[in-house]
Amino acid sequence: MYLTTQPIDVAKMLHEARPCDGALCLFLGVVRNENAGRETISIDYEAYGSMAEKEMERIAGQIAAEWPSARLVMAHRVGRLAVGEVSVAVAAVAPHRAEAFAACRASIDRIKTTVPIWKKEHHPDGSSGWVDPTRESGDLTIG
Amino acid sequence: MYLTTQPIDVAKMLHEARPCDGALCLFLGVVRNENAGRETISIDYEAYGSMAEKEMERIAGQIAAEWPSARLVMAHRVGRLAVGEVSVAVAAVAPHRAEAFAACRASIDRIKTTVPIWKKEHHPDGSSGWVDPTRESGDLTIG
Amino acid sequence: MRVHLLYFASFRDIAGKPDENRELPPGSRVGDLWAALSREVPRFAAFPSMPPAAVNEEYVGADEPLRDGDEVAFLPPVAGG
Amino acid sequence: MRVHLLYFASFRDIAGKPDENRELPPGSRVGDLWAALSREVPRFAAFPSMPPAAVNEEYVGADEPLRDGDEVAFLPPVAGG
Repeated sequence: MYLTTQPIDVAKMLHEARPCDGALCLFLGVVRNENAGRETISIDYEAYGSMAEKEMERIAGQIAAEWPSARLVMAHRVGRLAVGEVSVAVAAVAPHRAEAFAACRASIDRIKTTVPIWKKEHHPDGSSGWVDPTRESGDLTIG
Repeated sequence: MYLTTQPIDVAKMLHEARPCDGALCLFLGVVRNENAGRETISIDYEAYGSMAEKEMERIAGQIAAEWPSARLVMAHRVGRLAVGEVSVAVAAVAPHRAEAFAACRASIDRIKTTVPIWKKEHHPDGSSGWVDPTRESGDLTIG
Repeated sequence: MRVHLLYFASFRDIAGKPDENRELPPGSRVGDLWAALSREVPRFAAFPSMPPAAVNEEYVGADEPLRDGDEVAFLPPVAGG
Repeated sequence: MRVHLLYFASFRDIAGKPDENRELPPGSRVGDLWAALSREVPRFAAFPSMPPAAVNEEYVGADEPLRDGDEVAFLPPVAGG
Protein backbone atom coordinates (compact mmCIF):
# COMPACT_ATOMS: atom_id res chain seq x y z
CA MET A 1 0.00 0.00 0.00
CA TYR A 2 1.54 3.25 -1.15
CA LEU A 3 -1.48 5.54 -0.66
CA THR A 4 -2.61 6.65 2.74
CA THR A 5 -5.32 8.92 4.06
CA GLN A 6 -3.36 9.29 7.31
CA PRO A 7 -0.43 11.67 7.87
CA ILE A 8 2.79 10.19 6.52
CA ASP A 9 4.99 9.08 9.40
CA VAL A 10 8.39 10.22 8.15
CA ALA A 11 10.28 8.99 11.21
CA LYS A 12 8.80 5.52 10.71
CA MET A 13 9.67 5.57 7.01
CA LEU A 14 13.28 6.50 7.81
CA HIS A 15 13.40 3.71 10.32
CA GLU A 16 12.11 1.22 7.73
CA ALA A 17 14.44 2.53 5.04
CA ARG A 18 17.63 2.78 7.05
CA PRO A 19 19.72 -0.26 7.64
CA CYS A 20 23.52 -0.18 7.39
CA ASP A 21 23.52 0.92 3.79
CA GLY A 22 25.69 4.02 3.72
CA ALA A 23 23.55 6.67 2.05
CA LEU A 24 19.93 7.68 2.40
CA CYS A 25 18.20 10.30 0.29
CA LEU A 26 14.72 11.35 1.35
CA PHE A 27 12.39 13.57 -0.64
CA LEU A 28 9.34 15.16 0.97
CA GLY A 29 6.69 17.10 -0.91
CA VAL A 30 5.07 19.63 1.39
CA VAL A 31 1.85 21.57 0.70
CA ARG A 32 2.93 25.11 -0.16
CA ASN A 33 1.09 28.22 0.92
CA GLU A 34 1.05 29.54 -2.63
CA ASN A 35 1.09 28.30 -6.21
CA ALA A 36 1.35 30.34 -9.38
CA GLY A 37 1.11 33.50 -7.34
CA ARG A 38 -2.13 32.61 -5.53
CA GLU A 39 -2.39 31.86 -1.84
CA THR A 40 -3.39 28.32 -0.92
CA ILE A 41 -5.05 27.28 2.34
CA SER A 42 -5.47 23.56 1.69
CA ILE A 43 -5.28 20.95 -1.06
CA ASP A 44 -7.52 17.97 -1.78
CA TYR A 45 -5.52 15.08 -3.21
CA GLU A 46 -7.65 12.67 -5.20
CA ALA A 47 -6.36 9.39 -6.65
CA TYR A 48 -7.55 6.72 -9.00
CA GLY A 49 -6.56 4.57 -6.07
CA SER A 50 -6.23 1.07 -7.48
CA MET A 51 -4.38 2.30 -10.55
CA ALA A 52 -2.17 4.64 -8.48
CA GLU A 53 -1.07 1.68 -6.36
CA LYS A 54 -0.20 -0.29 -9.49
CA GLU A 55 1.71 2.64 -11.00
CA MET A 56 3.75 3.16 -7.84
CA GLU A 57 4.51 -0.57 -7.73
CA ARG A 58 5.60 -0.38 -11.38
CA ILE A 59 7.86 2.59 -10.62
CA ALA A 60 9.37 0.73 -7.65
CA GLY A 61 10.12 -2.19 -9.97
CA GLN A 62 11.72 0.08 -12.57
CA ILE A 63 13.92 1.74 -9.95
CA ALA A 64 14.97 -1.64 -8.55
CA ALA A 65 15.96 -2.74 -12.05
CA GLU A 66 17.85 0.46 -12.87
CA TRP A 67 19.58 0.85 -9.48
CA PRO A 68 19.92 -2.70 -8.18
CA SER A 69 21.85 -1.54 -5.12
CA ALA A 70 19.08 0.84 -4.01
CA ARG A 71 16.10 0.13 -1.80
CA LEU A 72 13.03 2.31 -1.93
CA VAL A 73 10.26 3.29 0.49
CA MET A 74 7.45 5.47 -0.86
CA ALA A 75 4.12 6.86 0.31
CA HIS A 76 1.59 9.31 -1.11
CA ARG A 77 -1.10 10.97 0.93
CA VAL A 78 -4.66 11.46 -0.32
CA GLY A 79 -7.54 13.51 1.07
CA ARG A 80 -7.50 17.08 2.36
CA LEU A 81 -4.09 18.41 3.41
CA ALA A 82 -3.30 21.66 5.17
CA VAL A 83 -0.37 23.88 4.28
CA GLY A 84 2.83 22.36 5.67
CA GLU A 85 1.63 18.75 5.56
CA VAL A 86 3.64 16.10 3.72
CA SER A 87 1.92 14.97 0.51
CA VAL A 88 4.55 12.54 -0.75
CA ALA A 89 7.65 10.89 0.69
CA VAL A 90 10.30 8.85 -1.09
CA ALA A 91 13.35 7.40 0.66
CA ALA A 92 16.11 5.66 -1.28
CA VAL A 93 18.92 3.84 0.49
CA ALA A 94 22.08 2.64 -1.24
CA PRO A 95 25.70 1.92 -0.41
CA HIS A 96 26.81 5.20 -2.03
CA ARG A 97 25.22 8.61 -2.36
CA ALA A 98 25.17 8.82 -6.16
CA GLU A 99 22.72 5.92 -6.40
CA ALA A 100 20.67 7.12 -3.43
CA PHE A 101 20.19 10.58 -4.97
CA ALA A 102 19.54 9.22 -8.47
CA ALA A 103 17.02 6.60 -7.37
CA CYS A 104 15.18 9.09 -5.15
CA ARG A 105 15.06 11.76 -7.85
CA ALA A 106 13.93 9.34 -10.56
CA SER A 107 11.20 8.00 -8.28
CA ILE A 108 9.63 11.36 -7.49
CA ASP A 109 9.95 12.50 -11.11
CA ARG A 110 8.08 9.39 -12.30
CA ILE A 111 5.47 9.61 -9.54
CA LYS A 112 4.68 13.14 -10.65
CA THR A 113 4.51 12.08 -14.30
CA THR A 114 2.42 8.92 -14.34
CA VAL A 115 0.70 8.18 -11.03
CA PRO A 116 -3.00 9.10 -11.39
CA ILE A 117 -3.31 11.62 -8.58
CA TRP A 118 -4.84 15.06 -8.86
CA LYS A 119 -5.00 18.03 -6.57
CA LYS A 120 -7.53 20.78 -6.03
CA GLU A 121 -6.28 23.93 -4.39
CA HIS A 122 -8.47 25.92 -2.05
CA HIS A 123 -7.90 29.66 -1.85
CA PRO A 124 -8.69 32.11 0.98
CA ASP A 125 -11.53 33.71 -1.03
CA GLY A 126 -13.42 30.40 -1.10
CA SER A 127 -12.57 29.58 -4.70
CA SER A 128 -10.84 26.37 -5.69
CA GLY A 129 -9.32 24.80 -8.77
CA TRP A 130 -7.71 21.65 -10.10
CA VAL A 131 -3.98 22.03 -10.67
CA ASP A 132 -2.90 21.41 -14.26
CA PRO A 133 0.91 21.12 -14.42
CA THR A 134 0.72 21.12 -18.23
CA ARG A 135 -0.57 24.71 -18.24
CA GLU A 136 1.86 27.53 -17.73
CA SER A 137 -0.08 29.03 -14.84
CA GLY A 138 -0.25 25.64 -13.15
CA ASP A 139 -3.78 26.44 -12.02
CA LEU A 140 -6.98 25.57 -13.84
CA THR A 141 -9.97 26.90 -11.99
CA ILE A 142 -13.16 25.00 -12.56
CA GLY A 143 -16.56 26.12 -11.33
CA MET B 1 27.36 24.67 15.58
CA TYR B 2 27.49 22.03 12.87
CA LEU B 3 29.51 19.37 14.72
CA THR B 4 28.02 17.29 17.46
CA THR B 5 29.21 14.46 19.65
CA GLN B 6 25.57 13.48 20.31
CA PRO B 7 23.40 11.37 17.98
CA ILE B 8 21.95 13.52 15.20
CA ASP B 9 18.24 14.07 15.84
CA VAL B 10 16.89 13.70 12.30
CA ALA B 11 13.27 14.29 13.31
CA LYS B 12 14.26 17.57 14.94
CA MET B 13 16.29 18.60 11.88
CA LEU B 14 13.32 17.89 9.62
CA HIS B 15 11.14 19.93 11.91
CA GLU B 16 13.58 22.85 11.76
CA ALA B 17 13.99 22.58 8.01
CA ARG B 18 10.36 22.15 7.03
CA PRO B 19 8.13 25.14 6.75
CA CYS B 20 5.66 25.53 3.88
CA ASP B 21 8.32 25.44 1.22
CA GLY B 22 7.23 22.72 -1.18
CA ALA B 23 10.20 20.38 -1.47
CA LEU B 24 12.62 18.94 1.05
CA CYS B 25 15.61 16.77 0.20
CA LEU B 26 17.42 15.10 3.08
CA PHE B 27 20.69 13.23 2.84
CA LEU B 28 21.86 10.94 5.63
CA GLY B 29 25.24 9.29 5.76
CA VAL B 30 25.02 6.07 7.74
CA VAL B 31 27.98 4.03 9.04
CA ARG B 32 28.22 0.98 6.79
CA ASN B 33 29.09 -2.50 7.97
CA GLU B 34 31.77 -2.84 5.32
CA ASN B 35 34.15 -0.71 3.27
CA ALA B 36 36.43 -1.80 0.46
CA GLY B 37 35.49 -5.41 1.16
CA ARG B 38 36.39 -5.40 4.86
CA GLU B 39 33.87 -5.67 7.66
CA THR B 40 33.54 -2.62 9.91
CA ILE B 41 32.27 -2.66 13.48
CA SER B 42 32.61 1.03 14.32
CA ILE B 43 34.15 4.26 13.07
CA ASP B 44 35.88 7.06 14.97
CA TYR B 45 35.18 10.44 13.37
CA GLU B 46 37.81 13.03 14.20
CA ALA B 47 37.57 16.69 13.21
CA TYR B 48 39.78 19.74 13.21
CA GLY B 49 36.77 21.14 15.00
CA SER B 50 37.14 24.90 14.77
CA MET B 51 38.15 24.74 11.11
CA ALA B 52 35.41 22.22 10.29
CA GLU B 53 32.81 24.61 11.70
CA LYS B 54 34.20 27.42 9.54
CA GLU B 55 34.26 25.23 6.44
CA MET B 56 30.65 24.13 6.93
CA GLU B 57 29.64 27.75 7.44
CA ARG B 58 31.47 28.66 4.23
CA ILE B 59 29.68 25.87 2.35
CA ALA B 60 26.33 27.04 3.73
CA GLY B 61 27.12 30.53 2.44
CA GLN B 62 28.08 29.21 -0.99
CA ILE B 63 24.87 27.19 -1.26
CA ALA B 64 22.78 30.18 -0.19
CA ALA B 65 24.44 32.27 -2.91
CA GLU B 66 24.04 29.63 -5.61
CA TRP B 67 20.48 28.56 -4.72
CA PRO B 68 18.93 31.66 -3.15
CA SER B 69 15.55 29.94 -2.83
CA ALA B 70 16.96 27.05 -0.77
CA ARG B 71 17.39 26.85 3.00
CA LEU B 72 19.88 24.44 4.49
CA VAL B 73 20.23 22.56 7.78
CA MET B 74 23.40 20.49 8.31
CA ALA B 75 25.04 18.47 11.05
CA HIS B 76 28.10 16.22 11.26
CA ARG B 77 28.71 13.79 14.06
CA VAL B 78 32.13 13.25 15.64
CA GLY B 79 33.38 10.59 18.03
CA ARG B 80 32.83 6.83 17.90
CA LEU B 81 29.85 5.66 15.85
CA ALA B 82 28.44 2.17 15.61
CA VAL B 83 27.26 0.62 12.35
CA GLY B 84 23.86 2.08 11.41
CA GLU B 85 24.39 5.43 13.14
CA VAL B 86 24.00 8.68 11.21
CA SER B 87 27.34 10.41 10.61
CA VAL B 88 26.13 13.37 8.56
CA ALA B 89 22.76 14.92 7.77
CA VAL B 90 21.94 17.64 5.25
CA ALA B 91 18.42 18.92 4.63
CA ALA B 92 17.66 21.40 1.86
CA VAL B 93 14.23 22.99 1.52
CA ALA B 94 13.11 24.95 -1.54
CA PRO B 95 9.90 25.83 -3.36
CA HIS B 96 10.64 23.23 -6.07
CA ARG B 97 12.37 19.88 -6.05
CA ALA B 98 15.11 20.67 -8.57
CA GLU B 99 16.66 23.24 -6.24
CA ALA B 100 16.14 21.08 -3.15
CA PHE B 101 17.95 18.11 -4.74
CA ALA B 102 20.73 20.26 -6.22
CA ALA B 103 21.41 22.20 -3.02
CA CYS B 104 21.41 19.02 -0.93
CA ARG B 105 23.70 17.16 -3.32
CA ALA B 106 26.15 20.06 -3.67
CA SER B 107 26.29 20.44 0.12
CA ILE B 108 27.19 16.84 0.86
CA ASP B 109 29.66 16.74 -2.05
CA ARG B 110 31.46 19.81 -0.69
CA ILE B 111 31.35 18.58 2.90
CA LYS B 112 33.09 15.40 1.80
CA THR B 113 35.67 17.35 -0.20
CA THR B 114 36.81 20.15 2.08
CA VAL B 115 35.60 19.80 5.68
CA PRO B 116 38.55 18.59 7.79
CA ILE B 117 37.05 15.41 9.21
CA TRP B 118 38.69 12.00 9.21
CA LYS B 119 37.52 8.54 10.03
CA LYS B 120 39.22 5.49 11.45
CA GLU B 121 37.53 2.17 10.81
CA HIS B 122 37.62 -0.58 13.37
CA HIS B 123 37.49 -4.17 12.13
CA PRO B 124 36.32 -7.34 13.90
CA ASP B 125 39.89 -8.67 14.18
CA GLY B 126 40.89 -5.70 16.33
CA SER B 127 42.77 -3.86 13.58
CA SER B 128 41.90 -0.34 12.52
CA GLY B 129 42.84 2.14 9.85
CA TRP B 130 42.30 5.70 8.67
CA VAL B 131 40.14 5.90 5.57
CA ASP B 132 41.83 7.56 2.61
CA PRO B 133 39.28 8.30 -0.11
CA THR B 134 42.10 9.27 -2.48
CA ARG B 135 43.40 5.69 -2.50
CA GLU B 136 41.68 3.10 -4.62
CA SER B 137 41.15 0.71 -1.74
CA GLY B 138 39.73 3.49 0.40
CA ASP B 139 41.49 2.03 3.40
CA LEU B 140 44.92 2.98 4.70
CA THR B 141 45.85 0.91 7.69
CA ILE B 142 48.26 2.54 10.08
CA GLY B 143 49.91 0.81 12.97
CA MET C 1 -20.84 -4.65 -25.05
CA ARG C 2 -20.76 -2.55 -21.91
CA VAL C 3 -17.82 -0.78 -20.23
CA HIS C 4 -17.56 0.99 -16.91
CA LEU C 5 -16.30 4.53 -17.43
CA LEU C 6 -14.70 6.44 -14.53
CA TYR C 7 -14.29 10.21 -14.26
CA PHE C 8 -11.73 11.84 -11.97
CA ALA C 9 -10.97 15.37 -10.80
CA SER C 10 -11.72 18.02 -13.44
CA PHE C 11 -13.19 15.40 -15.79
CA ARG C 12 -15.72 14.45 -13.11
CA ASP C 13 -16.66 18.11 -12.81
CA ILE C 14 -17.10 18.29 -16.60
CA ALA C 15 -19.10 15.04 -16.83
CA GLY C 16 -21.11 15.89 -13.74
CA LYS C 17 -20.79 12.34 -12.44
CA PRO C 18 -18.05 10.04 -11.08
CA ASP C 19 -18.78 7.10 -13.36
CA GLU C 20 -21.23 5.56 -15.77
CA ASN C 21 -21.85 2.34 -17.71
CA ARG C 22 -21.78 2.76 -21.47
CA GLU C 23 -22.96 0.48 -24.26
CA LEU C 24 -20.57 0.35 -27.20
CA PRO C 25 -20.69 -1.33 -30.61
CA PRO C 26 -18.61 -4.51 -30.82
CA GLY C 27 -15.06 -3.82 -31.97
CA SER C 28 -14.94 -0.39 -30.33
CA ARG C 29 -11.55 0.95 -29.37
CA VAL C 30 -10.53 3.47 -26.73
CA GLY C 31 -10.36 6.25 -29.33
CA ASP C 32 -13.92 5.50 -30.42
CA LEU C 33 -15.13 5.92 -26.86
CA TRP C 34 -13.37 9.29 -26.57
CA ALA C 35 -14.92 10.36 -29.86
CA ALA C 36 -18.37 9.41 -28.57
CA LEU C 37 -17.83 11.40 -25.36
CA SER C 38 -16.63 14.38 -27.36
CA ARG C 39 -19.80 14.34 -29.45
CA GLU C 40 -21.88 14.55 -26.28
CA VAL C 41 -19.83 16.93 -24.14
CA PRO C 42 -18.58 20.16 -25.75
CA ARG C 43 -15.84 20.64 -23.13
CA PHE C 44 -14.40 17.22 -23.97
CA ALA C 45 -14.65 18.11 -27.69
CA ALA C 46 -12.51 21.17 -26.98
CA PHE C 47 -9.49 19.00 -26.12
CA PRO C 48 -6.91 19.10 -28.95
CA SER C 49 -6.29 15.36 -28.61
CA MET C 50 -7.37 12.36 -26.57
CA PRO C 51 -6.08 12.60 -22.99
CA PRO C 52 -4.11 9.71 -21.45
CA ALA C 53 -6.39 6.69 -21.05
CA ALA C 54 -6.39 3.62 -18.83
CA VAL C 55 -8.13 0.30 -19.33
CA ASN C 56 -8.33 -1.90 -16.28
CA GLU C 57 -5.84 0.35 -14.47
CA GLU C 58 -3.14 0.27 -17.17
CA TYR C 59 -2.18 3.07 -19.53
CA VAL C 60 -3.24 2.28 -23.12
CA GLY C 61 -3.28 4.03 -26.48
CA ALA C 62 -6.27 5.07 -28.60
CA ASP C 63 -6.06 1.86 -30.63
CA GLU C 64 -6.58 -0.41 -27.62
CA PRO C 65 -9.59 -2.68 -28.24
CA LEU C 66 -12.29 -2.66 -25.59
CA ARG C 67 -13.95 -5.76 -24.18
CA ASP C 68 -17.18 -6.23 -22.35
CA GLY C 69 -16.76 -5.41 -18.66
CA ASP C 70 -13.64 -3.26 -19.09
CA GLU C 71 -13.04 -0.42 -16.63
CA VAL C 72 -12.05 2.64 -18.64
CA ALA C 73 -10.83 6.07 -17.55
CA PHE C 74 -9.61 9.14 -19.38
CA LEU C 75 -7.18 10.97 -17.12
CA PRO C 76 -6.76 14.71 -16.57
CA PRO C 77 -3.12 15.88 -16.33
CA VAL C 78 -1.78 14.20 -13.22
CA ALA C 79 -0.57 16.47 -10.41
CA GLY C 80 0.65 14.18 -7.65
CA GLY C 81 3.58 14.89 -5.40
CA MET D 1 59.03 33.36 15.06
CA ARG D 2 57.05 30.53 16.52
CA VAL D 3 54.02 28.73 15.08
CA HIS D 4 51.68 26.17 16.61
CA LEU D 5 51.57 23.06 14.44
CA LEU D 6 48.62 20.66 14.71
CA TYR D 7 48.55 17.00 13.60
CA PHE D 8 45.33 15.12 12.87
CA ALA D 9 44.36 11.54 12.17
CA SER D 10 47.06 9.60 10.26
CA PHE D 11 49.44 12.55 10.45
CA ARG D 12 49.19 12.50 14.24
CA ASP D 13 50.06 8.79 14.13
CA ILE D 14 53.06 9.57 11.92
CA ALA D 15 54.26 12.51 14.04
CA GLY D 16 53.58 10.66 17.28
CA LYS D 17 52.04 13.77 18.83
CA PRO D 18 48.93 15.91 18.39
CA ASP D 19 50.71 19.26 18.17
CA GLU D 20 53.96 21.09 18.75
CA ASN D 21 55.39 24.60 18.75
CA ARG D 22 58.06 25.23 16.14
CA GLU D 23 60.59 28.01 15.76
CA LEU D 24 60.97 29.18 12.16
CA PRO D 25 63.27 31.69 10.47
CA PRO D 26 61.62 35.03 9.69
CA GLY D 27 60.02 35.05 6.23
CA SER D 28 59.18 31.34 6.32
CA ARG D 29 56.28 30.19 4.19
CA VAL D 30 54.01 27.18 4.54
CA GLY D 31 56.03 25.23 1.99
CA ASP D 32 59.21 25.83 3.99
CA LEU D 33 57.58 24.34 7.08
CA TRP D 34 56.51 21.23 5.13
CA ALA D 35 60.06 20.91 3.78
CA ALA D 36 61.41 21.10 7.32
CA LEU D 37 59.01 18.41 8.52
CA SER D 38 59.92 16.20 5.57
CA ARG D 39 63.61 16.43 6.45
CA GLU D 40 62.82 15.17 9.95
CA VAL D 41 60.17 12.55 9.27
CA PRO D 42 60.77 10.01 6.49
CA ARG D 43 57.07 9.18 6.14
CA PHE D 44 56.29 12.82 5.46
CA ALA D 45 59.19 12.94 2.98
CA ALA D 46 57.54 10.05 1.12
CA PHE D 47 54.58 12.25 0.10
CA PRO D 48 54.78 13.18 -3.59
CA SER D 49 53.72 16.75 -2.81
CA MET D 50 52.69 18.96 0.07
CA PRO D 51 49.27 17.96 1.46
CA PRO D 52 46.50 20.53 1.84
CA ALA D 53 47.47 23.06 4.48
CA ALA D 54 45.55 25.41 6.75
CA VAL D 55 46.76 28.53 8.53
CA ASN D 56 44.50 29.84 11.26
CA GLU D 57 41.72 27.48 10.09
CA GLU D 58 41.72 28.57 6.44
CA TYR D 59 43.05 26.60 3.48
CA VAL D 60 46.23 28.18 2.08
CA GLY D 61 48.84 27.40 -0.57
CA ALA D 62 52.54 26.63 -0.12
CA ASP D 63 53.47 30.28 -0.76
CA GLU D 64 51.44 31.58 2.18
CA PRO D 65 53.71 33.59 4.49
CA LEU D 66 53.73 32.55 8.14
CA ARG D 67 53.53 34.96 11.05
CA ASP D 68 54.44 34.58 14.67
CA GLY D 69 51.63 32.88 16.56
CA ASP D 70 50.00 31.25 13.52
CA GLU D 71 48.18 27.96 13.96
CA VAL D 72 49.26 25.67 11.13
CA ALA D 73 48.01 22.23 10.09
CA PHE D 74 48.79 19.91 7.23
CA LEU D 75 45.71 17.85 6.51
CA PRO D 76 45.45 14.17 5.58
CA PRO D 77 42.88 13.38 2.86
CA VAL D 78 39.54 14.33 4.40
CA ALA D 79 36.98 11.57 4.79
CA GLY D 80 33.90 13.16 6.35
CA GLY D 81 30.34 12.21 5.57
